[in-house]
Amino acid sequence: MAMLHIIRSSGFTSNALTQCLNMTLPEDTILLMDDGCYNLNHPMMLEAQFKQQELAVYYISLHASARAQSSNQSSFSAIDLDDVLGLIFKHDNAITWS
Amino acid sequence: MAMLHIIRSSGFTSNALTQCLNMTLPEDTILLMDDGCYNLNHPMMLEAQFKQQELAVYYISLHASARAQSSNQSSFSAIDLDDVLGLIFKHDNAITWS
Amino acid sequence: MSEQIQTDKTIAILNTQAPFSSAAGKEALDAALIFGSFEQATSLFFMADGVFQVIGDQNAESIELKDYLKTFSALEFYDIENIYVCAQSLTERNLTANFHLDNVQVLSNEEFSQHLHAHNVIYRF
Amino acid sequence: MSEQIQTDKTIAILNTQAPFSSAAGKEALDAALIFGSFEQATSLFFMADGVFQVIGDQNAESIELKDYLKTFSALEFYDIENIYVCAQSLTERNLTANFHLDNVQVLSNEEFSQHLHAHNVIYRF
Amino acid sequence: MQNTLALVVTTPPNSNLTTTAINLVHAALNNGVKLIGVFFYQDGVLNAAKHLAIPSDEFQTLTQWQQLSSDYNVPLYLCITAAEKRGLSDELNQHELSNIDKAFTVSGLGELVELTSKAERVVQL
Amino acid sequence: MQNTLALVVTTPPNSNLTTTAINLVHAALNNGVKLIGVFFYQDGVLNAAKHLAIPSDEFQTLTQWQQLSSDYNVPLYLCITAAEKRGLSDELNQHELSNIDKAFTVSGLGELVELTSKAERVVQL
Repeated sequence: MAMLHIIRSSGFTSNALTQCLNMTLPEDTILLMDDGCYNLNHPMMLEAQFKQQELAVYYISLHASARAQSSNQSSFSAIDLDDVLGLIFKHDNAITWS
Repeated sequence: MAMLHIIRSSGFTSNALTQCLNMTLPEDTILLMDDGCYNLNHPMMLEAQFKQQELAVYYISLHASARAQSSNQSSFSAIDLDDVLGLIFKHDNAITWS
Repeated sequence: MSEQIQTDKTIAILNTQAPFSSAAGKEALDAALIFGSFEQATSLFFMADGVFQVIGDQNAESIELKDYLKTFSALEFYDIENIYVCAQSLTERNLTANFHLDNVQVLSNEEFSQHLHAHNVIYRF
Repeated sequence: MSEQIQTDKTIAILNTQAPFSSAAGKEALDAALIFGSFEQATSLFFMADGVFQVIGDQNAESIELKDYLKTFSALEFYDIENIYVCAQSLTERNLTANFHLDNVQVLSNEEFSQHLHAHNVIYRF
Repeated sequence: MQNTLALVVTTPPNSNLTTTAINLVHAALNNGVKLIGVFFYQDGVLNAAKHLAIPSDEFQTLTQWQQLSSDYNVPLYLCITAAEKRGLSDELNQHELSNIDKAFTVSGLGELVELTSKAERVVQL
Repeated sequence: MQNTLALVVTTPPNSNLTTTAINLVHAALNNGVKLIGVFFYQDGVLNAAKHLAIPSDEFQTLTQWQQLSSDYNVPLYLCITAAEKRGLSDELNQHELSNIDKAFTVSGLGELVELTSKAERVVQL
């Protein structure tokens, strides 16, 4: 089943990003929310995307800009909370990595 | 000034162990307390001790055994809370890495 | 509220924290037991520092903590039989497969992930 | 309690957490300002995710948060002039030396550690 | 058919993570998703604390939950076991003495089982 | 001359980290160290919650603090700003309505400045 991984913490402080990336399968989606947006330029995020090109990565635009974070990865998509609801129902299940 | 570093969290989950080891100077002391005892066998702890042989490392015996943790490093000393008071006053200052 | 909830959902309780310093492990187990008592198909997963919850020879009472780890034995009573532990997390922590509960299945990262994906709802603690 | 506390102690407030998701940054700043108002020699340190507190172009209000980062400007008023940022933490996070406060000193790991060691009391947030 | 969603909130009221949860509730309401309930567990139970004193120029978490309950009939379920371990109590002599806000329904973990079973999707925040 | 110590407690009452803090206080008393005060800040303020309901077979954090205050005259200072953001209040009409236990002295951060200045050593737990 395709899983939505909601990351809400910084991978520089917490192990949750590593845990998440150990669990992703190709059809899964990663959503960076809140402090999860600090991972936009985390080496592990970039490596994960490089290794699993099919892995979709989204981030909440407002949460990233509030933190002065941005991405130059064209494959990372900026979305809003309305879009998150679409993602929740499009996927079979979800894990929140806080 | 000689500093006492009190580590109370697992370096496998939190970045605090890394932060601490980035800040230690040779005359400092590391004290593993509570979940800090999970670091007894953490590769970074072993490496730090190997690199800075002068660095003193203590751990609360009761906190380690409660967690089924032990060390085979002869240079890591098991102590109790009474000994901690001695360490607090022997050092000039302290940081708690929770 | 009835003890007869009609559902074919599978529930995963994913443990990622060590047992003593936070309430997470106990609150995860409380949730698992309630799901079990309502006859929901529930599985327990342990990864990262969560594996410290299942290793043997711990002694919570020596640090003045009520030993909630003993409550794990109630899982069997509620037919919660799927208990999965991540092998990589054990290895990283220099831990052997010495557990205080029975029926533990140690899985590779891939197997662990696939089992997790097979559940409808995942609560992470 | 008097505003004239006799002491020659130096106080370090060490920030290690990002600004918005926990109260830590704000409570650290509250403490720093009180120490300053009692004319205690106080320094601010930022390392690890704490460096996210000092970078420029943040917009707390856009996520419905009162911008406590603006309160940093009060530090000057209390003669808190030592503001140290860890260079390695900036580099690891792909951040440039673009700060929302003045007088920031970016230090190498070694210098940062030595300054920290020179304080009598260190509170970590 | 209308999509149904349940949320589990585990973050305290003074965190911006809770603001995000509230905003996601609004997004659900605006997008025709039926929110069948919000369950407060772990540190999330502190959201039900009646006497929260947050400065008037900061985000009023409690007011927001109250409005979601009164204006949009979003059911708010408080896990009383988790709440009692964090200083909340509904067993005080009179209703006026309770420190739980009345927008919240005092519940047990059984309510989480119900919500999990009934909602098409569950998200933990 | 007697060594003097001040402690800053930042961990909540349902954490074993707080048990360690209490045990360190006892160790200080047993070793002739003068504990000039314990300051409760950040999530540590929850230790002062009067209505904590912890099962009788679990560690009674509040009872322990009360005894340290009554039997050993250890001063317990509560940071009221941090407390009010976490649901505690001393501004209720009558003393009986307050949800702060009376073993704790309601204080501001100025008390932390005093303790920091007076104690030979300060430890944050």
